[in-house]
Amino acid sequence: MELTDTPTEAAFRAEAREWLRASVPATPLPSGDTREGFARHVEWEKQLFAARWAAVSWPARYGGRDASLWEWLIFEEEYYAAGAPQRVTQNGIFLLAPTLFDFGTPAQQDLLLPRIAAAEDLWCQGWSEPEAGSDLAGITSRAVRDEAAGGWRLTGQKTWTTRGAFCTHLFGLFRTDPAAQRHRGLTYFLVPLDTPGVTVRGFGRLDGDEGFAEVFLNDVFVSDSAVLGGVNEGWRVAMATTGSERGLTLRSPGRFLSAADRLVELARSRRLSPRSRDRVVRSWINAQAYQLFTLRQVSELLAGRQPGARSSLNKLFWSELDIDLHATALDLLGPAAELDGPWSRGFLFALSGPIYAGTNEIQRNIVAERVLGLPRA
Amino acid sequence: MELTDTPTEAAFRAEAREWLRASVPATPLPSGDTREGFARHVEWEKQLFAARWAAVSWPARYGGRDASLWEWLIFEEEYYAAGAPQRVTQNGIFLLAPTLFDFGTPAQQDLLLPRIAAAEDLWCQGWSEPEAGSDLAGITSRAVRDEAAGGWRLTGQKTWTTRGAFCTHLFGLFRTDPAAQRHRGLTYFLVPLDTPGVTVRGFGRLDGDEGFAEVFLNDVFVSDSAVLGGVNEGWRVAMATTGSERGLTLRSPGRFLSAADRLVELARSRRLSPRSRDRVVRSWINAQAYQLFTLRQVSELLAGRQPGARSSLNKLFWSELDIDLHATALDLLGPAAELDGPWSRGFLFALSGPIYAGTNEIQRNIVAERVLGLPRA
Amino acid sequence: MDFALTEDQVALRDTVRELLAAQCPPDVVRAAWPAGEPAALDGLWDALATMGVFGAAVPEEAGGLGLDETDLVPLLEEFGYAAVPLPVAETATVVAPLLAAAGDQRLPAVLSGATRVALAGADRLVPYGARADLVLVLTDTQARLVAPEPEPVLPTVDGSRALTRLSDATGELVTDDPELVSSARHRAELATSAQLVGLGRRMLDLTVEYVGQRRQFGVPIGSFQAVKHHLADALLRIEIAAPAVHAAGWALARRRPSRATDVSMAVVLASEAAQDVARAAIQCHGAIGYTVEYDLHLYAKRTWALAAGCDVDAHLDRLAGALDLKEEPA
Amino acid sequence: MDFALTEDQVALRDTVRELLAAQCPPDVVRAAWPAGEPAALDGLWDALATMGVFGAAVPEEAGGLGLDETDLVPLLEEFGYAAVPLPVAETATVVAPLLAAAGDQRLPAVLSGATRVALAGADRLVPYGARADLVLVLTDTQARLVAPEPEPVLPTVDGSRALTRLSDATGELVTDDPELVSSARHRAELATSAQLVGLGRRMLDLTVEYVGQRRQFGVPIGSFQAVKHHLADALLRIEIAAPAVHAAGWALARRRPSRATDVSMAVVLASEAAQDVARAAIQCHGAIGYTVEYDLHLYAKRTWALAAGCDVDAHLDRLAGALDLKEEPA
Repeated sequence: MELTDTPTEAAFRAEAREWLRASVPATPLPSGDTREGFARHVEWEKQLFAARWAAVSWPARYGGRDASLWEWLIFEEEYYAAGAPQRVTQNGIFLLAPTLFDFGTPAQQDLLLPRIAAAEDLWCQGWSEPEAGSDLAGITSRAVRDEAAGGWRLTGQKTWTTRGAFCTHLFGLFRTDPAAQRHRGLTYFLVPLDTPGVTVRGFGRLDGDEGFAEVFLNDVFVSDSAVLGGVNEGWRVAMATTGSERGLTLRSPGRFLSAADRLVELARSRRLSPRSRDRVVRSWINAQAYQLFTLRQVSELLAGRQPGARSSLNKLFWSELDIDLHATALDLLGPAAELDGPWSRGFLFALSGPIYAGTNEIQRNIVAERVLGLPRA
Repeated sequence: MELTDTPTEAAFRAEAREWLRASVPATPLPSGDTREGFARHVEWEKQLFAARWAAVSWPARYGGRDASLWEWLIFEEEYYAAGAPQRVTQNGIFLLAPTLFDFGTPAQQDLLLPRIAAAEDLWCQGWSEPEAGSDLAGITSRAVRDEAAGGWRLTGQKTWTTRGAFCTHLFGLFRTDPAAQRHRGLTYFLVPLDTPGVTVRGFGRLDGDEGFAEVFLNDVFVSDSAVLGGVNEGWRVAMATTGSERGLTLRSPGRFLSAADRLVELARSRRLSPRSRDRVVRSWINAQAYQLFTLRQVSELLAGRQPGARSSLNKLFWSELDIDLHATALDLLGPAAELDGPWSRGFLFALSGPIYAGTNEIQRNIVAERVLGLPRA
Repeated sequence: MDFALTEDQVALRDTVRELLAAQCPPDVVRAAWPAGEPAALDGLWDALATMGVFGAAVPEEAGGLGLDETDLVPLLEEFGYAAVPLPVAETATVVAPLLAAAGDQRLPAVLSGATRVALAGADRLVPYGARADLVLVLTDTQARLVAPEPEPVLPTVDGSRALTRLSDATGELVTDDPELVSSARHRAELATSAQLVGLGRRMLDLTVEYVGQRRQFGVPIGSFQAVKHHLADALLRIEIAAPAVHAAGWALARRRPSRATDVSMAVVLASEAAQDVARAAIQCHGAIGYTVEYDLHLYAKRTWALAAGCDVDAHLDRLAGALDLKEEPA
Repeated sequence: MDFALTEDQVALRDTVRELLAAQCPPDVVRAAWPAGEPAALDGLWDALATMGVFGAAVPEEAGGLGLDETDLVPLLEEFGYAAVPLPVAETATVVAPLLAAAGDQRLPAVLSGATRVALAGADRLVPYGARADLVLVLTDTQARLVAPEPEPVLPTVDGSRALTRLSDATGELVTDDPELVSSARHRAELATSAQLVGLGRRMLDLTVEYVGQRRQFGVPIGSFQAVKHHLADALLRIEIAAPAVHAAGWALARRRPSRATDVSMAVVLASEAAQDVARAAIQCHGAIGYTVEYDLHLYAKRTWALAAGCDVDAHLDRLAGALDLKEEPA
């Protein structure tokens, strides 16, 4: 057991830290969930890509560094510690790409992965529909086979699409077998948003940014190469992506360690009531504990034990931790907590954590049924 | 609105306080959930009865004082503040008697109520069975009609019967119509425990007292007068009792106010960590809040609005409050919390609060469905 | 003993409730946000003035309704329930009674609604400061009326509050009678607590309605036990806080010796209850609760804004002092 | 970086687990209670001695297995899981390594199990004091071996601990090397934390098994969402605490500068996690969990007993100090 960097890891960390120190914009970029801020963030993504930091764990031929999971965690830790910008390519890199690696054809991989890493294609996800949120099996958007044209015609409505108004492509599930029940008969499609028949409407989130979109599809034609994984296999393919989203890949501890450090800094700048002091200590403890939990999980993963449903434990913990870190900071700020600022915005954003990617209620069901083995209802 | 005593109420309070001051045993009695302690508590109950304090809100002809609900609350407050003994007649006075008042024949009322108040008959409840806990409709103990003898023959097993090993009578539900589904076909019976065919076995509780019993009934004959309410009406009759148990009558704020006062006294005797100090303050606040909540509820009741399912809110709150008061005290005691004593025993006892009389999970269902109107599953 | 609302209290509350349902629907709250049309608020202000709400706790001989803090609490809950985006609670609970007690000549203009007074909070932040003619500032020992500084409007979580900050709180002395000032401060704390209870009720109502309709997995999501339990707990929090707030109002009206700690209890219970209800409401809504197009956020954000000013620590200290609890030296 | 158990660690843990499953079932824990037959414990003690567990963290040249705190943690979890009613964790983690480091001649008798040493806790309370030949007392600066005072056995929540109290803690000095004493104290804290994790796992296992069988309303109660969520949260608490405890063991083994705060983190997380799991376990069992005939109480009571000695406040203070957080003057 060794909880410090090996020499190789230390060298990797030093390189990342140095590059970030030199490259992270001195003034924070405007929010990537606004149109203007998004464009600035895309520039930053291109800078990351140019220095091969966009997707460190990917193969070099797609723009990565073939980094180990440890090195990936180290990069994330350094990235957030440096106060570097949010990753607006997140959906492509952390949600779509793992699915492409697992289910894509070589042609799809070679075409799409480099463009994702380079922030040339900007992907949003099309899971939720007005009547299908936590219950993805309720999807009604459909894809009808157009044999003559050699492809599919997509019709329906997707919603809660993060940054959908600024992206160039959408991945999502569509019903290809209308006779099949619930999660059967779905297919995973890749759709350029400039295809005729697509309309995107942005709308506002709780934190004030226009970061959600509705995507309307009206008889949108895509070719067979737009199918990821098999026809009618969409549920299985999507679940793999969902696993990535919920699991290790999306919520590395770096983000929370950095927030905890900023919280402690804020707390040091003032005299604390005993209650606030304890809250800060506990928030900080929980961020450390989440890192140790993740390190244990990565070790298990490297020993060949996939986290599987245990990744729902991550989701439960980091989403509550994120709210707690921000609520504690607001507590310290007192009356000033009402003012717009990084902590109040962060708090509002954190409230989405227990909701998206499967509500925490669903996650608790998953833990109980698939990890503890309790009977299904 | 008036949150202080009227002159009449003040006089009632003074009388109760004076009597309790003069009468409450200087040394606490041994636990009423042991055989020896039970006997001592029965003596105390007879003393209460002799001074007409056993059931203050009952009509004078049954040994009460025709006291108002306010006066009843005042008595309870003074009773617990005086450190008076636990009420081992609780099941008779607070659970069975309300049902007798509502469903009993005049003969049953005249026969049984005075004996309950006088602690001559000591009642235990026979709801739960090994396979019917929170789900009372799962009761399988049965009563078979014996037309010739003019009565019923009871067979089955009851369990978790508090103080069952020391009581003289049992009230409970038995299945009279084996063909009826779940909560239909049950009847409410009154059973003297010295009837041939009854066997009682005491067993131990978490808090170390032998206060539970299993009651086995083997072809036990009871006459028709043992039926309370109509044959096959037992569910409706029992639910009224359950309402009393969960509601106002069983958990008056007096008990928690007195525990909160003892907690504050304990806290004053030592230097507190800031965290412990806040915990004490919050526990104390919650006890006061529960009293105000109850006062509001009594006012509503006197205005003709029955609490109904809202009484589940009482159960949820006092049961958590009771645990919290005791856990806070243990926190103050530090290493000494491990030692047997009133706070550690009280803590163990309090843990049963969220379980008995319908688990808190069931209570939350009731609140959601019957108060908020959420759809049933 | 009697802890029921009187018929008069119920009647007045119901009248205010109906007025607010008509004149302060979510659209009017939205109108107070930066991109809105603030003119939509004037009708609401005038209607409340006409009804006499601003003088509710002003003696009849001074032109008010002659009610007390006990009577105010049900109205304050309604102001919270509607998230009224103007200093209505402040005027009725703090400003008008204080001006009346101090014999201030500006009282009639305040009662008629002609002069709109905002109440400065901690850190000299002034909710509705951008829409006020005057600002009342309460220090530990004085009450002063100060000219508002309507710009800049500060960017906030709750955009409907038109929040500004005073750089100069000198103004003009209204009173330095310590009794009047301390009463005004307690009433301000009461107003916040009662509004938070009302906000909690609003968020719960919205959520109960939504989870009864929204279907997932083939059933209304309100039929899931997890949702039921979140909302049962939310109701419990509100139902426990509400009587404590009302009792604090009664203690102020009767000038009970315990009134300061009664108010502190009300603040702690109501602010934490409303914040917990906000969490539960957003969680049970799912993604739609996280959008600004849906109404929930209006009430959740008002909850957070009011709670930010509550200083629970100070109230816990006050309570610990009253209970004579000693703390370890740090 | 590597946070996996080594093959050796897994093998040793599994051996201990099997031994305890056979030699320390609930009946043996019950035998340690006042009404039990304490002779039933001797076989367990001897078996652990024979396996070499007492010398696990003693250098090989001193007759031990030469392992360190990192290796001990998985074993300590097993001691907790089985609620071993003898000072096994204390001997392996604190007593034997300290005697070895101090070059004390009593070490061989301790390793062989011939001399049974208990470890005094706060307030001079001594768990297993009634069944020990000697008591190790750790002050801030010294370690002393003291004669036990086997009577009276104090009535306690957890009757299996044979708790006594020392009136005289003079005894004989083992060491006043501040480094050795401080390490011993940290190891004692580690032992408590790791046992609490194991106790949490045991209570959760018992509960998962029970709710899968117990039927109400026609279905296993484990199929209710409320029960699922209680137990999912319980698992999360344990899974979050466990790596922190193991990392604290590693920090002690490596003598990392952060070791004191790492141990404090472990204590806070493990003690609160185990107590929450106890609550959830009892609640999900319903009435049967509230009886002494069922096994759950054995583990819940041990949890409360260990947690009572944890002094979470002191650990939060230690952490606040390390984070350089200032407190308001009271």
